[in-house]
Amino acid sequence: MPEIILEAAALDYSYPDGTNALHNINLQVKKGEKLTILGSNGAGKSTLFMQFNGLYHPSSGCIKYQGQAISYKTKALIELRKKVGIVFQDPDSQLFSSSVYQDVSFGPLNLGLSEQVVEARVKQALIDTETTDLEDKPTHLLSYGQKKRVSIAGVLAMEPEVIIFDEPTAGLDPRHAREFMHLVKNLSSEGKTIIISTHDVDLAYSWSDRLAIMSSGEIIAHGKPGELFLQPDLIERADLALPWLIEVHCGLVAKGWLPPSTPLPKSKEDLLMIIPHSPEHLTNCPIIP
Amino acid sequence: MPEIILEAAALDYSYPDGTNALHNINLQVKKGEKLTILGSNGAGKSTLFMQFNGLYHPSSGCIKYQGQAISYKTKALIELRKKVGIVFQDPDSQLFSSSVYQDVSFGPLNLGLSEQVVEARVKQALIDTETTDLEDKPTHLLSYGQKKRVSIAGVLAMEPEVIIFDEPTAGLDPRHAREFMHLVKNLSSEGKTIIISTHDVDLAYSWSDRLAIMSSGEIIAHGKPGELFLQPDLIERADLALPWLIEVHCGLVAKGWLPPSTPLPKSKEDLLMIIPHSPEHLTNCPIIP
Amino acid sequence: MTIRKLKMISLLITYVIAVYIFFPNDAYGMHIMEGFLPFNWAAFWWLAMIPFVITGVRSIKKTVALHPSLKMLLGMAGAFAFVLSALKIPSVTGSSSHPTGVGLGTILFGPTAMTVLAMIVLVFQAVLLAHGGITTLGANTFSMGVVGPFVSYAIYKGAKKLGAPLWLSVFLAATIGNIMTYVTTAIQLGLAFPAATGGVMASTVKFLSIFAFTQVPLAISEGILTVMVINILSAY
Amino acid sequence: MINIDSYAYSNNLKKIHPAEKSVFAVCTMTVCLTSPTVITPLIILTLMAGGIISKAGIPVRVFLKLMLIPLSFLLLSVLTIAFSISTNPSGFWISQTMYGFTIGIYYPDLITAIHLFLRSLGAVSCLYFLALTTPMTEIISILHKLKVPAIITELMMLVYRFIFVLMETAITIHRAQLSRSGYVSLKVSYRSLSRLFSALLGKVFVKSQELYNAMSARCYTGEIKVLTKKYPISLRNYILIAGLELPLILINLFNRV
Repeated sequence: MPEIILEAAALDYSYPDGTNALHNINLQVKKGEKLTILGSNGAGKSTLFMQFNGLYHPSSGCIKYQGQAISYKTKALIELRKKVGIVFQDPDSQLFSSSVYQDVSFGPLNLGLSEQVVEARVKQALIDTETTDLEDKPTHLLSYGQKKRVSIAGVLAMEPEVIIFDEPTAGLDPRHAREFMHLVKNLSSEGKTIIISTHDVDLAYSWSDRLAIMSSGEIIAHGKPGELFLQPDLIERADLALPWLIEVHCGLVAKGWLPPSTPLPKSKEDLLMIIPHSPEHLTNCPIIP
Repeated sequence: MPEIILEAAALDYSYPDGTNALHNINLQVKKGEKLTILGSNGAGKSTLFMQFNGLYHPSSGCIKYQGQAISYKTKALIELRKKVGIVFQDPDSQLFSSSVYQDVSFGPLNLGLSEQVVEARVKQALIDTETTDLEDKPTHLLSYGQKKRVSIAGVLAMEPEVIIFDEPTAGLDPRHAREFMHLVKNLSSEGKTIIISTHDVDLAYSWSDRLAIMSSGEIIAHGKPGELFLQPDLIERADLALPWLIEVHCGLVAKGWLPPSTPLPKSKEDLLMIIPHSPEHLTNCPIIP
Repeated sequence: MTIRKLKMISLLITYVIAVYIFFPNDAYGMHIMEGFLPFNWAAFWWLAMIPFVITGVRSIKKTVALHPSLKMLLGMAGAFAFVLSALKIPSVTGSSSHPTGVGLGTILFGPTAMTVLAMIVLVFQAVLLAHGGITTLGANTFSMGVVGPFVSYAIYKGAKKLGAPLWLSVFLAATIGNIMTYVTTAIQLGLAFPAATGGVMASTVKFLSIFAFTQVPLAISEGILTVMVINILSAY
Repeated sequence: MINIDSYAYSNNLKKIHPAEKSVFAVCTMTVCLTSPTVITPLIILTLMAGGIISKAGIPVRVFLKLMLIPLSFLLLSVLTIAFSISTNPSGFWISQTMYGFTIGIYYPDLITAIHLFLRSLGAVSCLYFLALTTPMTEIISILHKLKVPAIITELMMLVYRFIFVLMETAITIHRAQLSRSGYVSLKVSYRSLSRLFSALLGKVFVKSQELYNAMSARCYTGEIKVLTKKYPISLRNYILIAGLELPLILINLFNRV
C-alpha cells in the first residue's frame, strides 16, 4: 500500500463568524498520486486547502502530515509549508512583488537559504514553468496565462513534496490549459503529489487517479473517477455535470454499438479508438493532430 | 437581409503607451443575433468591447451604430450607452455600491428617467435575474455568482438593445453557467442583440448564431460556427481547441457510422439522437435526464 | 536608597506590563474614543475641523472636474487606508500595532484631499470597528487629517528642497507626521482634562508619556514601511 | 472584525426607518455627553443594552465583547487622568512618595475619571445601537438628505464598498505570503508587509480605472445618483423617542441646578 502523505481526519471547521464551512472531512492523500477535489463554487474546496497548509486551524479533528498530526507552532508550520505548497486561484493576489524574479525568490529567501541556492532554485523554477524570458518583467505587465505560470514558479521554487492547485485552469484559454496540464504531468512524473480542485468535470475525469466530490462542506464520495461518474444522482447532488466522454460512451452503449463491458475511455483518443469501424468507410472530416 | 445594428469598420486601436491592441477590425453585428467573439486570453476581445460602447476612441476607423458613425460628444455617448450595455467580467469592479438596489438603480437614473420608472425598471431587472431576494443584502455578503447576476441586473435596468457580456461564464460552476445561459436565452428571445466573448469553444459552438475568431488583435475569421470549427488550422492559429461535439461527430463520420452529409449536432441531445440504433440493443449505462 | 531604586524599577516594570495588558495587540493609532471628550470640546473640534474639510472638498471637486476617474481612485484610496489601519505591522519593540497611512497618503494625494479621506476613514473606523467615535470625530480628524498630513507634507517638501534623498524625506515625513498626530491627541486630551494641580501642561505631559510607549515605535515602524512601499512603487 | 456590519443587515430592527434610529442614537448620545452626573449615563447604558439585546436581538455575548473593545483606551486614559506625579506630597487623596516624587490621586481628578468612565461607556452604547441596527448605506443616504456635500457621501459610498473588496484582496495576498513562509521573522515581516501594501496599492490604481470604465458604460457623467429604499415613517416611534429623551434631559437639568 502506498504511503499516506497527507490526511484530514474527522475534520470540522467553522469560520470565526460561526458559519459552518467543513464538516467531518476524512480524506487520505497518497504519496505521488493525482487527486482531484471536485465541487461547485462554495462547496468548501478552498477552505479545505487552507487546512492542508496550516493556514486555518480546524475546529475539531486534525490534519496529519506523514502520519503526524500537524502542530500550529510557528516553527512546525514553516516546516509544513515547506512540504505542502499551494498555488491559489487568482494569480493577481499571488504575485505581490514588482518583478518576476523577486516574486519567485520570495519563498526560498524566507526559508533563509543562501543566495546561491535561492538563485539556483529560482532559475530552475523559471525553466520548469517556461518563464525564463519573463525574469526581469514587472509582474503587472504579464498576461493572465503568464501570471499563472509565474505564480506556479513561486511555489515550485520552495520545492514542496505536495503541490495543491486551486482551480488551476479557471480563466485559462484552451492552449494555456493544455500547457498547464503538461506541466502538471511533468511534476507528477518527478514524484510530486498533486492535488487539484476544480469544477471542470472533463478535466477531473481525464486527469485524476482518484476523485473526491465535495458538496456543502462535506466529502460526499471518493473513489476512482470512472466509478463516481457512473452515479448520476451523486453528480446531480453536487451540482455538477457529466464529462462528455462518459455521456458519449453511454450513448454508444445505449444504442448498442459498444458492449456494456467496454472500459470507459480516459481521453478523446481512447474514445475515438474504441468506436469500431463501419464496413463502408468514407470520410471528409478533418482530423486534428 | 437583417438590419446591421452595430459595426466596426477598419478599426485600429493602440493603447496610450503605444501597444498595438486592435488591427483592422471589420465586424458587423446583426440586430437580434447571438454573436460570439472567440479568442484566447489577450486576443483583444475586451478591448474591442470598450470600443463598441465608446469607452475607448479608435486610433483610426470607426464604430457605427445603426449605420451612423458614433460621435464621442458626451450627449451622443450617453445615447449610445443607453443602447449598448456591457457586463464586465469581474463584478467586483463593476458594482460600486454596497446596496444591490442602489447599484441597479444607477444606470436608469443616469438616463434621466423619473423615480417611478426607475423603480419599476429596477424591480423588473431584479426579477429577470432572479435577484429579488438579494435586494436587502449588502454586495459584500453575496457569492460570486450572485454578484455576477446583480451586475447583469444593473445593465438590464437600462434596457439596452445590444448587450455585451465579457467572459460571462468564467469562474462559474456548471450549474451557474447553465443558469446564465438560460437567462441569455430569454433575453435573446425578447429580441435583444447579444454579444458574448469567451474562450470556451463548447459554449461558443452550441450557443451562437455567428462566430468571430480573434487572435492578436485581429479578427482572423467569422462565419457560422459549424463552418469555422471545421477548419482546424484556423482553430490552431487562434490557440483554441475543437468543441467535443465536433470531435465526436467527426470521429463517427471517420469510422463510417455517419454519412459525411449528416448535419453537425448542436447539442449533446442532437448528437445522441443522430447516432443510429444497433440491432442488438443492450444497456446498463445510466441515462441522465 | 537601594530599596527606593528597586521600587522605581518595579514601578517602571509595572507600567510597561500595564501598557502591554491594556494594549495587547491592537494599538489602533490613537483615536479618542466615543464620549470621551466633554460636549464643549467635542463641539469645538468639530467646528475646528469644518474649514479644513471644506477646503478639502473644494480641492477634490476641482481635480475631479478635470479628471473624473479620480473620484473612484480617491474612493479606493480611502478604502485602502481603512484596510491598512486594520492590518498589524510588526513594531520595532516586538509587539505589533496598526499603521495610519497618513504619510503614504499625503505623499500620494496631497494634504487637503487627505483631510476628507481621513474623516471618512474615521467614520468607518468608528461605525465598523468601534475605534474612535462620532462625537470625537472632529478631534480625531483634526489630529489625523489636518495636523498629521500637513506636517508630513511640509517635512516631505522641506527635506526634498534641502536635497535629502527620497528615502530620508519619506521616512521623516511619515514618522514625524505620525508623531505629531499623537502629540496633537495628547494636547487635545490635556486641554479637555487639565490636572487638578499643574493644569493643561501637566495633563498633556501625562498623556504624552503614557502613549509614547506604543506610539513612538509605531511611528518609526510606519516610517520604515512607508519608505519600503515608496521604493517598490518608484521601481514600477 | 467587521462583525458589527453583518448584524446591521440581520437584526430585528432593520425594518425601522433609519432616520428614526439615527435620531434616537444621536439625541441620546448628546444627552449622555451633557450629563453632569453619573446617573444619566447609567440609565442610558441600561436603555441601550436593552434595546440592542432584547429589541434588536443581538446576542448578549456579542454585545459584551463589543463593549470590551474600547476598554483598553478607556482604562489607560482614565487612569492617566486619575493619577498624578508631583514633587509636593500634599493635597493627595491617596499617595505614595518615593525618591522625592509622589505618585497618587487627587480627589477631584478621581471624580472626573469616574464620570468620564461611565459617560464614555454610555456614549459608546449609543454608537453601537446605531451601528448594529442600521446598515452603512442607509446612514450615507441620511447624510445625503442632510445636505452633506455630495462628494463626501459619494466617496463614502465608494469607500464602504471597496473596504470589503480590498480587505478580501489583502487577506488573499496575506495568505499566499504565509503559505510561502512570509512573516517568519522581523526582517521577513517587513519585506512581506511592504510588498503586500504596494501590491494592494497597485490594485487600487487598476481597479479604480476599471470601475470608472464600468460606471461610464452605465452613463456616469460625474454625479453618482442612486435610488434609496423607502421605509415607513412611524409617528409612534418619534413619540417613543421623545418619551425616552425628555425624562433624561430633565434629570440632567435637575442635577445641574
